[in-house]
Amino acid sequence: MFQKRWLLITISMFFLLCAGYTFAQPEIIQDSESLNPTEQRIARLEAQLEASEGAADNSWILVCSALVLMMTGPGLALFYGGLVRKKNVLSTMMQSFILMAIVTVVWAIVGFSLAFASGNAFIGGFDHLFMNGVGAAPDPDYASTFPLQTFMIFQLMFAIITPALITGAFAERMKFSAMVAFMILWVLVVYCPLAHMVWGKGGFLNAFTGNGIPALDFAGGTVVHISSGVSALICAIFLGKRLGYPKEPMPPHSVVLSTVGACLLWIGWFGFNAGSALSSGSLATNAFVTTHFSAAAATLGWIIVEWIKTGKPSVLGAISGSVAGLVAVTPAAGFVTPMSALLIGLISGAFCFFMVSKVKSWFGYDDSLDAFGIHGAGGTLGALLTGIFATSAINEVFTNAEGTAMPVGLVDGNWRQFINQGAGVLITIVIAVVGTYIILKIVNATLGLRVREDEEITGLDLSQHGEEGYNM
Amino acid sequence: MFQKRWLLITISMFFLLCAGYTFAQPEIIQDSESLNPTEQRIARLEAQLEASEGAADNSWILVCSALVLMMTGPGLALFYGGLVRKKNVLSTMMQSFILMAIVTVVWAIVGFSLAFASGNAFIGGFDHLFMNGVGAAPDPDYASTFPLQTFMIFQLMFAIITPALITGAFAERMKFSAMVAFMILWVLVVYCPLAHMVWGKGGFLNAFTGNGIPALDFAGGTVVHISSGVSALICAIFLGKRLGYPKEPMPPHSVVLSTVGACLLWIGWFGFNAGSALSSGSLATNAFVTTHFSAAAATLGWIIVEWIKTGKPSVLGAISGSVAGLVAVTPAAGFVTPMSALLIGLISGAFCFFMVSKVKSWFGYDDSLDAFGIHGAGGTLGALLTGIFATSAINEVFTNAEGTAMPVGLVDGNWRQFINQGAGVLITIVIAVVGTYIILKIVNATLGLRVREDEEITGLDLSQHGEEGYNM
Amino acid sequence: MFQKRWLLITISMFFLLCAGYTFAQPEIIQDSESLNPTEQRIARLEAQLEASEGAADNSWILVCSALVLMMTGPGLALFYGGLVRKKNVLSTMMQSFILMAIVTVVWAIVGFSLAFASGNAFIGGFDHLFMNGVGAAPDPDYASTFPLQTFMIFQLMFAIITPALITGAFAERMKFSAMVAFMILWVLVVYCPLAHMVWGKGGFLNAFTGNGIPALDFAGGTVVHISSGVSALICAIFLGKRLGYPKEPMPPHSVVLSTVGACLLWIGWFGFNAGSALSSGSLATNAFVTTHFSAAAATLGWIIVEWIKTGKPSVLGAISGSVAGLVAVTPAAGFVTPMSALLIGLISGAFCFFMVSKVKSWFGYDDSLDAFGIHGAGGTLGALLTGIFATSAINEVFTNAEGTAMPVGLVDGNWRQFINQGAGVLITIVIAVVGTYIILKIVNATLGLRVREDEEITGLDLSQHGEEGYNM
Amino acid sequence: MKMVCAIIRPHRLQEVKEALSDAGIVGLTVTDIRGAGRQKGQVERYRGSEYSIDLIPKVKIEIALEDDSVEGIIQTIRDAAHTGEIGDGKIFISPLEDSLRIRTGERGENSL
Amino acid sequence: MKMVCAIIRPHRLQEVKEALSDAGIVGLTVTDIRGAGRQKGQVERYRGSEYSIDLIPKVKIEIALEDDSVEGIIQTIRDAAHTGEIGDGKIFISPLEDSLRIRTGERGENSL
Amino acid sequence: MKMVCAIIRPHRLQEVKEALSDAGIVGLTVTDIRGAGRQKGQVERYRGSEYSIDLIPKVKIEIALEDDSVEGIIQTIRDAAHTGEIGDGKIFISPLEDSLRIRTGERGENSL
Ligand SMILES: Nc1ncnc2c1ncn2[C@@H]1O[C@H](COP(=O)(O)OP(=O)(O)O)[C@@H](O)[C@H]1O
Ligand SMILES: Nc1ncnc2c1ncn2[C@@H]1O[C@H](COP(=O)(O)OP(=O)(O)O)[C@@H](O)[C@H]1O
Ligand SMILES: Nc1ncnc2c1ncn2[C@@H]1O[C@H](COP(=O)(O)OP(=O)(O)O)[C@@H](O)[C@H]1O
Repeated sequence: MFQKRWLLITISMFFLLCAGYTFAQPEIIQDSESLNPTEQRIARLEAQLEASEGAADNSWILVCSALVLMMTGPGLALFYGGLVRKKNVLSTMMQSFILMAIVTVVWAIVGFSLAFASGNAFIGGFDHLFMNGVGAAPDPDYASTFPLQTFMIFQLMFAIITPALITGAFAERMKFSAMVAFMILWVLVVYCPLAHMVWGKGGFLNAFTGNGIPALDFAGGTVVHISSGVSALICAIFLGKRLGYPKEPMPPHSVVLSTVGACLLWIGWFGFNAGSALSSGSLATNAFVTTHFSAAAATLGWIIVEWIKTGKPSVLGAISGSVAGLVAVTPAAGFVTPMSALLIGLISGAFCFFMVSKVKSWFGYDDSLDAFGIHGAGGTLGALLTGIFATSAINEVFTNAEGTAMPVGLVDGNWRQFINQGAGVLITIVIAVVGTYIILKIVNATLGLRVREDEEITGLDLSQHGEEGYNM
Repeated sequence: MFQKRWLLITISMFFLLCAGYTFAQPEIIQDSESLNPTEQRIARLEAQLEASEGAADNSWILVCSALVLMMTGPGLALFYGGLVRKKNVLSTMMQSFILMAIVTVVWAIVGFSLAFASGNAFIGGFDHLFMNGVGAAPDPDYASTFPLQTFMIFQLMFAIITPALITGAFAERMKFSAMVAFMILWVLVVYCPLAHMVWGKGGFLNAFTGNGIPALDFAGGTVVHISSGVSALICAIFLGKRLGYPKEPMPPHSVVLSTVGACLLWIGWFGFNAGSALSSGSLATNAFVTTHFSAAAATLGWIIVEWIKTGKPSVLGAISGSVAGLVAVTPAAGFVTPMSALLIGLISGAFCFFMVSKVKSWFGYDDSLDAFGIHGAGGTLGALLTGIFATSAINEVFTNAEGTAMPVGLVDGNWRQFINQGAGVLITIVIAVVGTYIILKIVNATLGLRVREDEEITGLDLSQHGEEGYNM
Repeated sequence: MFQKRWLLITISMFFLLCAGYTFAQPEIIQDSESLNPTEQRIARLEAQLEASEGAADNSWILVCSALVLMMTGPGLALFYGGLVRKKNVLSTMMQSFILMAIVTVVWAIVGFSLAFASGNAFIGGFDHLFMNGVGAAPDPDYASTFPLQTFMIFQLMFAIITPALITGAFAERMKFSAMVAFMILWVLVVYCPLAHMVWGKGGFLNAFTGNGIPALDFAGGTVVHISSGVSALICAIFLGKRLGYPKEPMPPHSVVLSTVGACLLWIGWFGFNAGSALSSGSLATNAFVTTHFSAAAATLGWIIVEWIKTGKPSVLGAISGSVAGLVAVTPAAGFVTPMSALLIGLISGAFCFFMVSKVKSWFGYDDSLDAFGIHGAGGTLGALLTGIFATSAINEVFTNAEGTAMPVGLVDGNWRQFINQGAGVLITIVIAVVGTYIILKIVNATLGLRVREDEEITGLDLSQHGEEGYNM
Repeated sequence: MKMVCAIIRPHRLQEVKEALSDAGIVGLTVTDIRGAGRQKGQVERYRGSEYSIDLIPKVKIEIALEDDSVEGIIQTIRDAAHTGEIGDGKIFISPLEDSLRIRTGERGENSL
Repeated sequence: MKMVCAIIRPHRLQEVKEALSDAGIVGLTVTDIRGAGRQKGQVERYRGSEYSIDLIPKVKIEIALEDDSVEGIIQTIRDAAHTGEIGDGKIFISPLEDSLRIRTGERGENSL
Repeated sequence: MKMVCAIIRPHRLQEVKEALSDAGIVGLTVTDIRGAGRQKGQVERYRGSEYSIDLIPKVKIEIALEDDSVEGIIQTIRDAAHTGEIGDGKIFISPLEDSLRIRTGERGENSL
């Protein structure tokens, strides 16, 4: 059985883990207190102050980490779980849940190092393998007020939700074992390099410390949403349609669950975007507010178009719209004003409605839960709009030699940034398409991607996990 | 169609929004760092310290904002959604969800300005239209340690949940389009003036900066609960009973969902009440503890009376009791001791049981989900009990010329406060009743408030939104 | 009726409460500001800095308190509620919910005092009866940077979830009235003494301020998990099997609900473990990270063994594994490295699978929802592994006269700690077994523990609460 | 004996039950079913794509009766279930050979 | 052939199924229904207001049988479903003209 | 008139419905049921303990017909529901004495 083979792989990975265990050097947390003389109280004050600032920032980022994890479980698990048919609800929720476990282990062993250790412009190095050197000391390249360990766990939550978003595309038909294998490879081959390029020291697209193309991506529009959305599309096409699609109706088995999921995504997104300020000051507030405004406007954007087109505003439309707005504002949150965020939201809501209700049926691919239509399309739109609306009034991204703020986006008069954003999007798409395609090929050749026809008819809950969602 | 007309209104509102966009001046966030000389390290320290204090408070209020939003979605959406019949679950959840979107846009354009910009004793002004002047700088009239923008978003979450509470009264029978129109008007005509009077600079009932009647309302007993509860009653009476009520049984379709909702309301209420301390110090702790204690005691209060009266303590009773206790402690949270909160809770639990199980059937109105019986009645009770239990030992609200604390509530020996609280309650009730009645008249004359009989029988999910909650 | 009798008891408890109300002296919160001279700005700075540090820590612990409450409701309510049959879903959720209310009142009146007021090595005193002396001032024995009131509410949330965990053992067959009585006694007789011994000033097992056996328990492995798990086992045996068990299949009525519950437990556990650092610095980060890593690895641990043994990895297995990992890392979180946490998780996941799927059926007791198999077994494993993996590199628990760090766990070379951990476990087990047995005897003799046979067949929802979970 | 089986609109169930109860019928059985017929189904929409449900929720009431009561009961059901709109439903009458009350073991008409 | 249709208490289903299986019955069909009869419904309470459910959950078992087996099976069901309390349910026997196994196309008694 | 009652696999419902519709059948009734028969049930596992579900979800279709159409419709259902695997289900034919359309009061074959 192929499953056995995969089990062997996993097990050996754990032996590797144990091996790495000995290798990893725990960081020593020190609280040295030794300076005393009367006037030098100041020095101590300064040190303490730094610690105190650190305390506020540290707790803020930890809270945000919890919020971002909540986006995957239960947020996305509910959002996606409600959208599938009853017979597949558990398997769909499981795909989110198991990623919370798998990506964590991969990240601890090698993923974080590949993404954030020093390396070249395209990928990190091996300095942080097995959490080596990831302790209480801050890494000023990322954040100087709190432990690198805090940064690591915050970033891990992003690495969890990104592949989880993809699962919407192949819901209701992919083998569990194949999904596991695909996701481990995808995180290593697509996500880690992309995260390094956009956020890592010296990354090719990093606008702050890189020296390639300075694309702006505040909280992961490219890394998280475009990459997952585009990969989702490739998966949907590669796996083919669900049996019966599009002839047979496949309505969500519980829009109630999906609505709860959407609310939790909205709440969790505050951690995602406002946490990406990496401090708890006014930039965090701006990101928080833009996030909320965009979600709200996008909800209305979708609903209004739908109401005009179909005569009825649907609940599924409202919640889909809110997610579209959250996606679109992600790259922009810390660069644009709240009023710009309202426009970004409004546009993205209407645009994603169009992608999901028209474009999908034109092309005829079966992106079961619209991972591409919302995350891929919304993310791309958002990345481009960031190039338009980003302003130095909110974030002085670019400064000249004298330290004066330079224009950022098109509204500031910098039309170049729009081009840069486009370049960032393109590079992301290319990496995601190529990476995903290769991985799919490999997994298909070894484990096989798709369940048998009878298994699909029975539902993945019973065929993959031997359980049912409801015994009522 | 009336719907079309409304769509037009919405769309024109968005053009307005775009117009306002040009008008709005984004605040510039500045981090000027220029002082250096040896001894003047102190000056820098002082500045940094302020920032650091601000960081802790800012992150705390952001977290609380997220918690308060969580009260509406998924909290209230689940609480109310579980209480209706299966055929109306989505429409009920949608009423909460869409308010997250609509109120946000209204607030950004004009609502916040009407409530919190400088104005007269009864309503704010237009200084903050389109988020103008709402940026990283604090407004010391509201909070000096964090951005006005943070205050704005925190207050927005209150403006969202308040109308959402009303939806419980007209659940299962109101047109979606009418609800949207009603709510926009209600926020502008009832909520914003009330918020200004109680919390705004120079507001008529503001005990801190106003010079009318100093009513105490820590976190919104009058503004949020009495106003929504009383308006709910007017709606219930105006719309009339649901078809079949009270002959036909209309049991909650899922007390499971409602229980989850009640738990999330409880958790979110920590943000609501403790966040209203507007700092993360010991006053926040006191509000957190009183909130929890009151919820707990009210749960028992309701259950015990129910157990004695009916022989069985119900789960719906327990969760309704907890909400009653949370409502009642809202105006009191930062003014009373934890032990007083236990009493407030106990009393409110028993009292609301009585309101919901006896008074409602005496009068025969159909307040579908008891928005009045719990929020109106519990809020009024809480406002009055605040006048009794508020103490300077917890919050030195009133000080004399020398800065010594003066007695606050009846337990401190200030019987006047009880009268002031009563006056605050009365004014709130009058505004809510009159405002709501006029709005209902207008909306009924234009869009019509109630769905057709056959639509009501089919359920609002299908008739208003073309969807069903469950496809199992 | 016995129920009446119990009602009387409750009511008299509330009169007691009112009596205590007069007795309790509210703490006065003071903000004295009087020092001014030029150079003495430093003194003020120092004071403010302390306050500022306090603000960050205070808000962090409040957030963690909310997270820990969320573990019980809706977390555990959903996790357990989904695992029972449909006819018992409400009664099971109610057992968690009502404990949020009951334990709070007990804690306010006497519980906190018994656990944390000064007393002897085995139990606290009566100094904090009725919240006396629990105000804005910190108690440096517990935490010097935030109010004792904050510490009290954080600890209360632990006192709520611990008995709630037990309910999994007697689900689907215990009388509601008996459960209430049992739990009040259990908190007073088992929980408070244990909490005092492990965390209270001078407690027998307190490694920091005690002078008995220095057992390490970072966030409650013994106090919370072993005590509840072992008590659960005694309950399961004492009450006997459910009708039909094990012949009749009793599958979870909704693994969907349980999965949501497990996710919320995972999120909430960050508050549980990272909050137990009692500050928002790097130790909190370490506890946060170890918690997450262990949950992830345990999920995989359980799943992999299950996959090999049964051919299918189940969703229920995955979520059970995650909880097992969270339990096991609880005593260890602030003492071990993240890589050690991965190992702890991996081992505990596999171990608890074995306990639940094999050991339970060998012995044949009916621990309905595996409270013992996961919390008792996982907690014991975790306490022992803490003795192995605890290291001074993470937490300098033991220092010699010169203040140099001494070895902590076996990996540091201190094999003694392993013995101490074992002793701590044993003492906890003895107290839990004896206390629980006596309480069960008493409650059985007075109220009767178990519902009538026909009530059990009908389901507890209807027979105990007169309601049904779903009316679809 | 006969088995009378009526397919009706769900929201008429309460009325039909009351009418039957007034007509002296104590025992009956209710099943939730879905029916296809002339009545057109609801249109549902999910994310902009539309589909129609061709099976409409109905309720089936089954009543075992002595032969004589059949015509009267049919009329009772008809009156209570009738709205005049397409989709009101059907009543089917089929033969019943025997019947038994599990509690007492009575057979035939006595057992109804 | 006959169609035997038993309305029983839901919690007796397991026992009835086992008894039938012992009696050699392999095929049957189970439907969740609600029944009205002499048995009084549960009282439910929501926020203090009370109402009674007059339709009680029951389970319907349908078994197609050769004529000869009918009496035996009726007895088997009765024994397994009997509690002696009101609400035990009924067994109805009606004629069955023909039967067909979809898989093989067999007709009549062979197809059962 | 006859009542044709088919027990089929749930996932064949769509096809059977379409086939019937092509064959000119407008009215029918669908019930979700569970069946026992030769087909072995799924094995489910919860936390290591295993049990098999002996009742398998099926769908029951009931169609009232004039006598002449019966054979044709049976064939139509068979073709659409057939997979050849154990568990395909059964078709039962029983007599129907009369029928009534609630909306119009029509009786007999006109009412179908
Ligand atoms: N031939 C039939 N056999 C079984 N059930 C039928 C038949 N025709 C109609 N029904 C049932 O009766 C219901 C109502 O029939 P329909 O044709 O929609 O309305 P009308 O009562 O006006 O004829 C259908 O939904 C279906 O459940
Ligand atoms: N005349 C009838 N026709 C159809 N079903 C019936 C009839 N009478 C009773 N039933 C069914 O049998 C069940 C049990 O009947 P009930 O009168 O409550 O108890 P008993 O079997 O002891 O007489 C009812 O709930 C109903 O489902
Ligand atoms: N004697 C019977 N009476 C009523 N229903 C039956 C009978 N035998 C079988 N069934 C129904 O037919 C379904 C299929 O029967 P089964 O024996 O599993 O397969 P097959 O049709 O291939 O023989 C069963 O699940 C059950 O619902």
